Amino acid sequence: MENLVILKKEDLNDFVMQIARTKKVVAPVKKGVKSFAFEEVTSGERIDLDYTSTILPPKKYFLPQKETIVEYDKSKKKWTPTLYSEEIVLFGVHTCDLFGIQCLDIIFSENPKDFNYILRKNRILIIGLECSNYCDENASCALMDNHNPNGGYDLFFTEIDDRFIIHVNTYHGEKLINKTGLCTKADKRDISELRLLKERKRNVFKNEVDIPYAELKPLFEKSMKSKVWDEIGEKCVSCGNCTNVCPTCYCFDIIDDINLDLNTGTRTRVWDSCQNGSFAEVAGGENFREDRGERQRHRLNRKFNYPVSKFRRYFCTGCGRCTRACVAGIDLKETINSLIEEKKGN
Amino acid sequence: MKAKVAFFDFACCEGCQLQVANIGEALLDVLDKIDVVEFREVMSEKSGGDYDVAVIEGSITTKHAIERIKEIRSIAKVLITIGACASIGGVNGMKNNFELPEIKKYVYGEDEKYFDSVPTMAVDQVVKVDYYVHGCPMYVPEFVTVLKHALMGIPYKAPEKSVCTECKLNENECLFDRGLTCMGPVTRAGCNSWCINNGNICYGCRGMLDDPAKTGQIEILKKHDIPLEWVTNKFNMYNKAKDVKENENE
Amino acid sequence: MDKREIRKSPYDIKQGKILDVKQMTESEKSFKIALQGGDLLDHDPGQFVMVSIPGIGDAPISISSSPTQRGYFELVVRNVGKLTGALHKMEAGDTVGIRGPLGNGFPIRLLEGNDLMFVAGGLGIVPLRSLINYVNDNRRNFGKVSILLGCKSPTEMLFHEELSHWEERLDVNFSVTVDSAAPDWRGNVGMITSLIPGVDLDSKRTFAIVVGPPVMYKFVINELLAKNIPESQIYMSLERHMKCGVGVCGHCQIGGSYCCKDGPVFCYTKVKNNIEAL
Amino acid sequence: MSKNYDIKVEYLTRVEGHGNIVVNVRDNKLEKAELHIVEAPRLFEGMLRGRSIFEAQHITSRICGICSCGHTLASIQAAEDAIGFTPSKQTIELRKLLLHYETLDSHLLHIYLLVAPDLLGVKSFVPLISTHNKVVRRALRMKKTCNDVCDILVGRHVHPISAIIGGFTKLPSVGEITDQLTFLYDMRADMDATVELAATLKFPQFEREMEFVGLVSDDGEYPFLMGDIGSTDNFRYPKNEYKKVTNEFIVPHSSAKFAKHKRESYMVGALARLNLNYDKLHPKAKAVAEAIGLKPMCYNPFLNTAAQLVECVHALEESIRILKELRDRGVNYSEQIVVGLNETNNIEVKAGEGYAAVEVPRGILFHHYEVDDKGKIVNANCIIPTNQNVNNIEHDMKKLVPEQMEKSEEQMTLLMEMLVRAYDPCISCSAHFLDVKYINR
Ligand SMILES: Cc1cc2nc3c(=O)[nH]c(=O)nc-3n(C[C@H](O)[C@H](O)[C@H](O)COP(=O)(O)OP(=O)(O)OC[C@H]3O[C@@H](n4cnc5c(N)ncnc54)[C@H](O)[C@@H]3O)c2cc1C
Ligand code: SF4
Ligand code: SF4
Ligand code: SF4
Repeated sequence: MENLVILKKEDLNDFVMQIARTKKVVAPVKKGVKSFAFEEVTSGERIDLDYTSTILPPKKYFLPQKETIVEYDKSKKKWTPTLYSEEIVLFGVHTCDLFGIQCLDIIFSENPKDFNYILRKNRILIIGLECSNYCDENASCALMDNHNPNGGYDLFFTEIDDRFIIHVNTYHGEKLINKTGLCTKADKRDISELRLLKERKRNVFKNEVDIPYAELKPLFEKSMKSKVWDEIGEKCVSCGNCTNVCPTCYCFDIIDDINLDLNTGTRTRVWDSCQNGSFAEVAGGENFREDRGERQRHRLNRKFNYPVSKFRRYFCTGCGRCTRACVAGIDLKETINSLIEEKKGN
Repeated sequence: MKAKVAFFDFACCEGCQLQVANIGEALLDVLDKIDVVEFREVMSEKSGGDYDVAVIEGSITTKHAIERIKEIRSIAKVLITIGACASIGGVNGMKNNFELPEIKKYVYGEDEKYFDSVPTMAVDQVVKVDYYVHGCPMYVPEFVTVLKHALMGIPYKAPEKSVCTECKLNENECLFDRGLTCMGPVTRAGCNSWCINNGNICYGCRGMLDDPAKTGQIEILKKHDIPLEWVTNKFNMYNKAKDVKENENE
Repeated sequence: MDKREIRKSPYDIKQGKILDVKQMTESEKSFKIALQGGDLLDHDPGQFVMVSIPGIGDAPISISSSPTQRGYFELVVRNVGKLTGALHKMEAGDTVGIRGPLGNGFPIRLLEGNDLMFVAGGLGIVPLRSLINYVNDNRRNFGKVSILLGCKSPTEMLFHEELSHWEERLDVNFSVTVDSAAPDWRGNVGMITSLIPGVDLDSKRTFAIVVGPPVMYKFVINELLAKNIPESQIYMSLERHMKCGVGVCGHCQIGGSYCCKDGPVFCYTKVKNNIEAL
Repeated sequence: MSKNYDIKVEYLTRVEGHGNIVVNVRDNKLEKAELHIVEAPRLFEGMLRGRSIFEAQHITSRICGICSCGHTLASIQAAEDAIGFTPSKQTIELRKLLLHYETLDSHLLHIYLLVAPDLLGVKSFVPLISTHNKVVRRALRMKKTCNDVCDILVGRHVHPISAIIGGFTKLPSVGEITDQLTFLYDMRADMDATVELAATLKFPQFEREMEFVGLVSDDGEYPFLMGDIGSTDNFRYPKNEYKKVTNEFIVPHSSAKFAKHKRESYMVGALARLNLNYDKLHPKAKAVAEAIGLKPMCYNPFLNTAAQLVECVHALEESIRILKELRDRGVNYSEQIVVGLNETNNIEVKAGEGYAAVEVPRGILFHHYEVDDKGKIVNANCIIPTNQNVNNIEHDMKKLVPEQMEKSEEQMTLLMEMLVRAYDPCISCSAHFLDVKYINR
């Protein structure tokens, strides 16, 4: 195979350092005792490739928590659409998160095209990373069929023994590999080991919830009036963690900031959450999703129902973050199971 | 015309005023937009009651203070409270956990009777407040935002989200997962999860959420095996003043 | 971080110069606005714009004038908060930011050649006026036109002059009702639903266009269905919280649809099974 | 000519907290020279009872926003003493660093914003913005730097976050140490300019022989965080005998609790420290002291401000030393702790009593707790520097007023204000102060 190369593990540090010399490299590093986050690194030292999915997904680089979209000058009566961006090499992205990025790509490429997103994205080089095992019991990536890569990367690393087998997927990726000069061509043995690993994965990753992939949308369609939403609504405290950590949630608010001169300033786009109480409130006091259960129903329908009609794909990557991040212990797999149970009961 | 701004302090540690000084050279930009006409901590000038905006720090703990704040309110077009003491009562409210004569006696012995002291109240328990800057100490970026809103004459509302929201955005490992009780889930956001970013728990200094989802909160405690009193005890640290009924101190 | 200007952004804002401000009721003002350089807004009736004031933000406001009205467009704004409050403080000569027109607007081509029944509650008359005036200006292309208007009280009624003009026109069947009124009010008192049974219509060729507060829709639609108007001929304009106005930010979602992009005008058939719609 | 003064300064400005000055002179005879404290009582010690000892530093920090790091450190010291916890070396070093930051910050605030206007003959720093723009900018810049390094070290300067019983909940990364160093290096130039400016300032002439109290120690370090209680009258006590020094008492003519040791009153603060430990100052600081002619024994309380300046230089240089050592040695991150209210019993707790004596900017601060075996506070006592100084201030006034009878009432008022301000009183701290003026007087 032409597009497979090898990087020795011992050369990883060098590899990262070389790239970091000219570009910002972000990679998973440890946070606290058992959590991880994508952060800037300058060498391989802090990188932890044996990580469970990071607290925030890599979406924070594509859709920053707070980003300038327009700058204005009041006295000149002028608004200027503006983009701040930088070159980034995003290293060590799990397959579920690769899918998450692809989902965002679709949303922001719809008409009217969002050039803040598109132009920023074009400056980010993505290096994926194969998962040989589950992050933890909260993941449902096999159900969502995201435990294997479906494109969406420039380079893809698979860790085997003392080396990485790298799939070179784009010209940008190839240039990067060539620049470091640290990689060698993969041989037959590498290829067969890669195949073996994929075999093994088949035994590790099994659908985590007892429902076929295609049945998920009908399940949610039929569950609009389910009691399960009331039960979840009782537990939920509307902190918005589930949406903030979700790789495919992209709701936002638009806020004006003004400088101390009270003349110039920026219009920014900041992450918002459909779980906030006033998210769907309008003047006059009407709130279209006042109930916490309704808001949770909406969140999951935006993963398992609405986008399927529109884009023929689920917007859940199966990463398990929403479950992990919920202070109140609302569990995605449990929720789906309860819906299944309820339907069985009927 | 520049707005005339006056700073007043009641029972407090004056830390929020100090936060103003900590703005640094940018303070001069602020001073470019306003006329500070009274600020006892750093200025000897007195305005003689001519000002547009009153910035209030500290809680109301004496009869004299009740009269003074009413007077300030009657002059001020706009009234801003800064810090937990003024906005929700703050740590001063902890004295409301005790019988007043008893706690006074503990601290001052037999001279207790000379003291003018009433149960601690937040400013809005006595007069109307237009803008709140929460926190102990107040979070400076929020203060600047509120000031700008006040100068532009538009309303400002602190975020309705909980501190957890910001905590997650800062990618902190949740302290509940490490066996600690954090007030984040019930506390109003806006401080950028200051304490958790620095490895401590949230103490709830910004006050309780308007709508904290009680059943859900109890669920959280159950999930982590935490007795309710741990939380109420912590909660009382900043929020006890709000127990005082209206007009109780008049 | 590198900074650059973006030439084509959905968040680009045009300068709108306020030509005239009129106090309409206690809390509503109307604004005549012209785009800078005489640019045409080029909107369809039922569309809206995002009105911007730097440092404060923006808000969706329906365009209340018909595209047949040249040189400027009109907005009617109720003072409810931050942006609307600031807008109310502005005067002729001031500049606001205009983003849009946004949304789908009413299906004019579909309405042509048919009878129309407009049902407006409260502020609902604001977007509807755009269409009514368009229809009146192209009166030949449409069949029978009736306008039903409901208000809380006579003092809250907008567009007094135009209303009496409609009342006088022979080619328009106009009726109005208020929830309550002082004794000198000579018109109807009662809910808007009470006007519908009395309208003489040919249900097969009538399109009903309904705009009003959220609570109104269910009751009005029941009355319309009782008059045998087909579901596919009932249109309404819905209001939701909106931020981006281009179908991304999520605030205005009604189930899987975006009110700002797929709407705000929806056909009843599209939303009747959407439990979040009505 | 017989001289009369009837001075009453209500709500003394440019001090922390509320105080009134009352001076009466009838026919050349001083009748009254008093400093009334009218701070609303906040009853901190009372509130502490029943709370977890692990909350003590969080709560007592709120006694005063200006010296909140000092209260935090004193509280931690007393609490650890009570429950029997011994902090690590690294922890102690970091705490010293924090205390230096606070000293620097508080002294600078006092020198520039509170005292300088008096010496430059204006009412506040605001008019200085136009007349001395560079000075004001420098002051604000230095203040901001102190704030920024504190932010990096403990989350924020007002009510520090990460300094708790047991150590620190967040330890500075390598980058953060470098950042702090950079900030401090950059500050040196401004510090030089500050010293230069101070050399031109004229302080009022006045002397009164008095006792100075502060920390003393046997090592070579100018003591801020640790040591025994010492006095220029050659007394020395371990910190658990602090009451032998403070001897709080109530006097009929005034409403505040007073402190005295063996003489009628004593002084604490920068000048006391300098008089006690002059030899241990950082060489650079000593050079500054020499340059401005400050050396022990100095009996002019107005020069407390000058002593603060010397301590600023000391604190800056010592901070740099600690940071450099930390950088070279490397931070031991395994010492980072997660404690909360010790729900997980990370730190062992036993019943006991604990004491702290810490030199905060305004002088020696005592915290004293009694804790039960569950870690609940049974009793608490805090004695604040200003508490100890009020008695001394009044004695200063009594000597100063008769010496300056040629002054107009206005001049005398200003002089009295300047005297009180020289002590940098922190009245908001004064949990102990009584005020009976508003009722029954
Ligand atoms: C398609 C559409 C057309 C509209 N047309 C008109 C019109 O012609 N005239 C008119 O007066 N009003 C109209 N509105 C309502 C108007 O957008 C809101 O009153 C306005 O956004 C409030 O902004 P504010 O900054 O003044 O209020 P805020 O101070 O931000 O908030 C006040 C209240 O308004 C609600 N609100 C805030 N932002 C929005 C928003 N973007 N959309 C809806 N509600 C919001 C808040 O939930 C709150 O209850 C329309 C709304 C929509 C969605
Ligand atoms: S819904 Fe939950 S599991 Fe699915 S992608 Fe979002 S965070 Fe991950
Ligand atoms: S640490 Fe506290 S604030 Fe952060 S998520 Fe957990 S409970 Fe919320
Ligand atoms: S984290 Fe909690 S205690 Fe800390 S500043 Fe924020 S609200 Fe206050």
